[in-house]
Amino acid sequence: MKGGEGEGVDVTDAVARRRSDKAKLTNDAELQRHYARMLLIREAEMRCGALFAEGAIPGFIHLSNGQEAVSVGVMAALRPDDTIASTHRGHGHALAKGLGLDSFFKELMGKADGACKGRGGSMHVADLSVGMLGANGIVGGGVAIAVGSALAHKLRGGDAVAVSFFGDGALAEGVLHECFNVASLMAAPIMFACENNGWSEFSPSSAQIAFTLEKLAAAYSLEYRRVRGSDVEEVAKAAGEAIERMRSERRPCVMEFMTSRVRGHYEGDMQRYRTDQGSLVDPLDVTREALEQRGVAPEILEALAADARAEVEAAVRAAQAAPDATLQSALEGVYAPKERA
Amino acid sequence: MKGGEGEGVDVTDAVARRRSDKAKLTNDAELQRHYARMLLIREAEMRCGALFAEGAIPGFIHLSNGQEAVSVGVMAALRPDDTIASTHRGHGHALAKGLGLDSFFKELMGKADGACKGRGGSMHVADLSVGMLGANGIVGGGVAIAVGSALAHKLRGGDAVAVSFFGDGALAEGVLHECFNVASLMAAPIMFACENNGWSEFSPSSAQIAFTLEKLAAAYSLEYRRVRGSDVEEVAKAAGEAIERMRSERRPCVMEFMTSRVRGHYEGDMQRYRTDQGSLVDPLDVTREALEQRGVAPEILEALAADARAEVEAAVRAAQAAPDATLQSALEGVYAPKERA
Amino acid sequence: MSEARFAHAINRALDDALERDSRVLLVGEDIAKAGGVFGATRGLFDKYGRERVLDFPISENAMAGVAVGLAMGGYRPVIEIMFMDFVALAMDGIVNQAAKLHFMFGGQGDVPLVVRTQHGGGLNAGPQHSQCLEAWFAHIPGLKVVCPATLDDAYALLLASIEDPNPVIFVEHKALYAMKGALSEPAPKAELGVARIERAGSDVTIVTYGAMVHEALAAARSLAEEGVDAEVINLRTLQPWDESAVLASLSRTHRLVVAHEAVEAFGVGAEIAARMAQIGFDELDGPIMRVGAQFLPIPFARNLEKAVLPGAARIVEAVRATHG
Amino acid sequence: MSEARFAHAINRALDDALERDSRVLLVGEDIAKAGGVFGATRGLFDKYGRERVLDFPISENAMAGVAVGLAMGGYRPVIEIMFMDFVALAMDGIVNQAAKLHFMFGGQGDVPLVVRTQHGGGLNAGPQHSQCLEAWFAHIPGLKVVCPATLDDAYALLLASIEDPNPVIFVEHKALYAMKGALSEPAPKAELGVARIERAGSDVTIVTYGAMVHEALAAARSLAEEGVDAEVINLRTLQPWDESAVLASLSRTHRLVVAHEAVEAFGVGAEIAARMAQIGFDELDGPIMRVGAQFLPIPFARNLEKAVLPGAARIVEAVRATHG
Ligand SMILES: Cc1ncc(C[n+]2csc(CCOP(=O)(O)OP(=O)(O)O)c2C)c(N)n1
Ligand SMILES: Cc1ncc(C[n+]2csc(CCOP(=O)(O)OP(=O)(O)O)c2C)c(N)n1
Ligand SMILES: [Mg+2]
Ligand SMILES: [Mg+2]
Repeated sequence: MKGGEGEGVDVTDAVARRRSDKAKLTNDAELQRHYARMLLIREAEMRCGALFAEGAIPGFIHLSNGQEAVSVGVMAALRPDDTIASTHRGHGHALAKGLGLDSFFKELMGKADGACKGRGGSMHVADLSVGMLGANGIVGGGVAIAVGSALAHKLRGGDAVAVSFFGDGALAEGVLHECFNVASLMAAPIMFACENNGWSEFSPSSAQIAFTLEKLAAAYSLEYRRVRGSDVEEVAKAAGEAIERMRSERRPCVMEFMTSRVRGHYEGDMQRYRTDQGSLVDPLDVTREALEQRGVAPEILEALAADARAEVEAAVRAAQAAPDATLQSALEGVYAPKERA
Repeated sequence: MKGGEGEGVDVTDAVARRRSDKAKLTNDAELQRHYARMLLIREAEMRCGALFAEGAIPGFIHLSNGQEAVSVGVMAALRPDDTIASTHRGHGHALAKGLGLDSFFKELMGKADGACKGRGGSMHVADLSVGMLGANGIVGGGVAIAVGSALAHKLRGGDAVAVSFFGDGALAEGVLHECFNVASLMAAPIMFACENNGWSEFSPSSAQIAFTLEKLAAAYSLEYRRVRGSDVEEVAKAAGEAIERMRSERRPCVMEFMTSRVRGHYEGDMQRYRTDQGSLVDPLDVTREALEQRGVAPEILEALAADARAEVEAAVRAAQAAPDATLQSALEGVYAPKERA
Repeated sequence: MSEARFAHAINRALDDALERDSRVLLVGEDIAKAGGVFGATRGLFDKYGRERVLDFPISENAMAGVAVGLAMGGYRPVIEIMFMDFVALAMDGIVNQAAKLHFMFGGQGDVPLVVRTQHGGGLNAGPQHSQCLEAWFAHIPGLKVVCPATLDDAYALLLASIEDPNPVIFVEHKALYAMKGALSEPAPKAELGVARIERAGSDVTIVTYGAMVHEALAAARSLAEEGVDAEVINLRTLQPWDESAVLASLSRTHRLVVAHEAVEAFGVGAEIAARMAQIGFDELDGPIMRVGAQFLPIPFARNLEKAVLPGAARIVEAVRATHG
Repeated sequence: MSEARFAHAINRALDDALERDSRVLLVGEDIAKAGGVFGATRGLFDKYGRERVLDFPISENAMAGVAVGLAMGGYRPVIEIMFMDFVALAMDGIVNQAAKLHFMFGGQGDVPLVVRTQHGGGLNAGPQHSQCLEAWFAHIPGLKVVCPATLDDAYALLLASIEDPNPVIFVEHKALYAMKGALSEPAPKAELGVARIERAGSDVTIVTYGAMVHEALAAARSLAEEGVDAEVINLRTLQPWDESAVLASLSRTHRLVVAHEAVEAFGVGAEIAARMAQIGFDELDGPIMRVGAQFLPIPFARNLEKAVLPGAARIVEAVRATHG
């Protein structure tokens, strides 16, 4: 096996050890970065939950607790010019893709300079400047948008790609199947990224979906991979490989991330219907344990958590102090003005 | 192998020969009946085409020339309490299921006692009394209706089944995929009957559909069978077996009938886009040849054709002489009156 | 009379319909064991079982079409489209199929089908979970459209809708589910197409429906303090709507306000106003005023949603303007 | 000036848009090699190739959503929904996504998207191929709705729609495609939201759009013989519609008829009438009359379709009734 540039052919044990240490260090650093992002999402969402409970955030709030590794792992493989379209459960996707924490909290609190000027709220967080084409209140609603975005990437040339996130429940929506077909026909560089948390709102998806995504992908001859969605490294690796292929080969693929919906469908959900609590896997636990096993000091992990808390705290404070959205701005914001075109 | 009632165990060659002659005779009689029905549909539709060309039938007219063996073969396996939902190309389905020729022509000419009182025309021929739930102007529009009908059969008990006819182009419509899922989940006794004529209007379906129906059915673990749609015996046999299974096992299945759209998409279509004329297989030719090979006399075949012509001629005359639909009846027909409920 | 919530009235009507008529089925997303997102079907799965109360996957268009097939097959499905915004996915089944079949097949069959759905703001549910789209359906021959305001109406109109042999769009308001009120005993009855005068008055007619009925009554109370005696008509059914009741009232008051939560432009109120500007023209002593949501998607933020949605204050202003 | 058909005017506008702006794309069913069912895109695939003129499978909802994604990605898709009835399958993409994104994302992005579709009767296409559903879209904040009547309008309004940074529903009339007429040279220009007086008159204002403009002009000619001088206003854009032009005309004529082919009840005309019954009330000397299709699905039979669809005769009657 040939090594890379500058590496000798005679690899001694010591060198090998040093190299693997270095790789481990790199991996650790990367995993720490992943962990930090996941912590930030978790911390932000727990604050959302608390702010919702105390009435400071209204509306329907779907937290992605348990699914952070998918957001962070997939987004680690994406560039700012890549695009994603998300779901009702879109906080993690948005924050991981680069939506600022301030904009995020301001949006959820309905503030004038929230990400969407307070007009969309949790179900519509978006940041087009970083390629985050919006959470979506319609199950399956973002899938075709992502395919269109992928087609735009393809038509423009270059190697940007799009990712469509959707839940296992969305597999029942016809538009998703239309999109599998369209993307296949047009060889759009899109990843259909299913976050399979086992639930469609209050019903187990097994009672709603009669097929497996694997078999469905096979019907369209689409590359498919099932990934442990609680393992951010595995997610990042698998997504990274798939996305690299999409950059050159310009065709769709399907990935299924097996995840756990740690909380209720939305905040306020009493979850009386739930029976699977025993089997939930929390990616933050998984990642923390991995880091601990690799010898990362507890103080470092605590420092990361403290950083996340501080960042979130600052953003929440900024949001609370920010001015409310104004009706005038909303009234003027229904149509795009001609000049911008 | 045990024989049937009253038959000895020692089967001599002679008996066997006589038995197979009898079977052949039965088969011939049955095939002649099939052929007669196919002739009737062909003759009726050719008259539609002619009446359209001379302006006596208006609107959009999609003929099923080339697909008659599917209509006749599938319907041979159905009972009047079984239901079908059809497509824009629904004449053959309707006539084979039992819509009267008079009602049919009157409908297409917009007469007062047409099947639908002249309100629907070619794209909406229906006869609920024989379980024909309507042609449909919306591609894929009949599929969910058929699933609902199958569910009604299932909920009611008994062994009636439903058949959903659709074209290969309809495979692109999301609702069809929703229906595959729903029917699988609910174990609805429905046959998804695809008439694959290779065309979606003016485009080859190969340019519109990225998957095969066989693979799609496999994704839903649905029984699938591909059948030569030009061979009415093969259609009848395959459909008959599938439907018998559905009667007892109460679950969906998928059949794909490979057919040829012998004429244009609709009447008046110049078909400049067509390149496949060489490969078209006409089920009437196939069946006539089969009958000839089985020694059915040419006079008999000619008599059957003459019968069909006469029947159609009589129906056309009756329709031409019939009174036009009236506005008053239409105005009163928008809502079902309470009493009927 | 019993104290209950609006959602209970819906639930009671469904329960009674299931009890009385074995052809009635409930179909919807999370309506069976889960009892529906707003609890309207709670308990019915346990009581009537899986053959009467059916959970459906997230496939709104198929749901509508399947319901048409069930209706043609002799059943009386009541489907639930969880938010009215999601009807956007079911328009083919409702508009191209259900609405037209009875007519289009020359009266051969009926489509006794009810689409329960809920509209409106008040929960900060945002642009895709707050729309009032009833005008879409009122425009379609073959459909009926019903929108109850009170517990009695919710109960009685829902039963009447289920008993109707035609497809009925039955629109509940999400902010009403928790509303407490009285449910009459013996159980109230209602006929589709008949409006009710909720408050008699002689100075101005306020025509409205759904949750806005309560705003209109509040407006009438505050107008009374100004010495203006407003009549409040609750349409209850939007298609067909009770033209003669509105005209009769207008002939007494000579002034007209039409109010609803839906976007004013091209909303249901436009038809009422336009019709009265024709057949009631000679009765009119002032301009016909309309009240509805301003022309923008319903925004999420509390203060924005509140500002956009019309309430009693805007109705009062409109009444004043009929004199202007 | 050149003689052409209405379909050519559409074709020319698409051609010029494709030529001028490389971001413009055409997407639709059978629009590429086949040139569209009504021939509106004929030749454009050959001229601009597969990267600009894209055939799409029979997946209307995906088509709308894909177009939104293309629009957000910097393109200017013009999609064709073959018959307006089929928009029932694309409402989510159009209404929940396209219409709301610019607003809902706080103005972050535009959705410059045109949905070309065709409505109306006259071809005996039956209940599922003849509907005029423009009122649905006019009710939705965030959408614009355009409906041309003449070749010049077809050309100029289509270009203006493509240049608009917002989603525009562009509604052609199937019976107009073959209509011959003049296409001005140099190419005409138009602005959305501006009506045009097609015929000046002093006795009554007839407000209309699309194919009915021609019926209104015929009605005006026959009214002229009775000594009634009708003004005909062609709205051209339905959302936003030119309120001030209509009000100004009404202020001169004091009588108003609103006419369209769509079902009268809850149609576009209701909004025009309702609005004038408010802001134009003092100008009105007689009832506002509306003309539209009767309240039934468009029937197939020749005589039925003809009886149901409104024409010049019904407009004449309505004008008479404004004096009644
Ligand atoms: C078209 C549509 N139908 C129904 C809903 C209501 N709803 C919101 S989320 C949800 C379940 C979605 O399940 P899944 O796609 O697995 O996502 P998850 O909630 O598990 O993240 C439903 C039914 C909706 N928002 N849109
Ligand atoms: C929803 C919808 N989209 C488009 C059309 C226009 N259309 C009518 S038939 C047809 C092609 C259908 O192809 P297929 O399903 O294979 O049936 P075939 O015509 O081959 O019998 C199309 C696109 C329609 N009627 N309905
Ligand atoms: Mg899920
Ligand atoms: Mg075909």
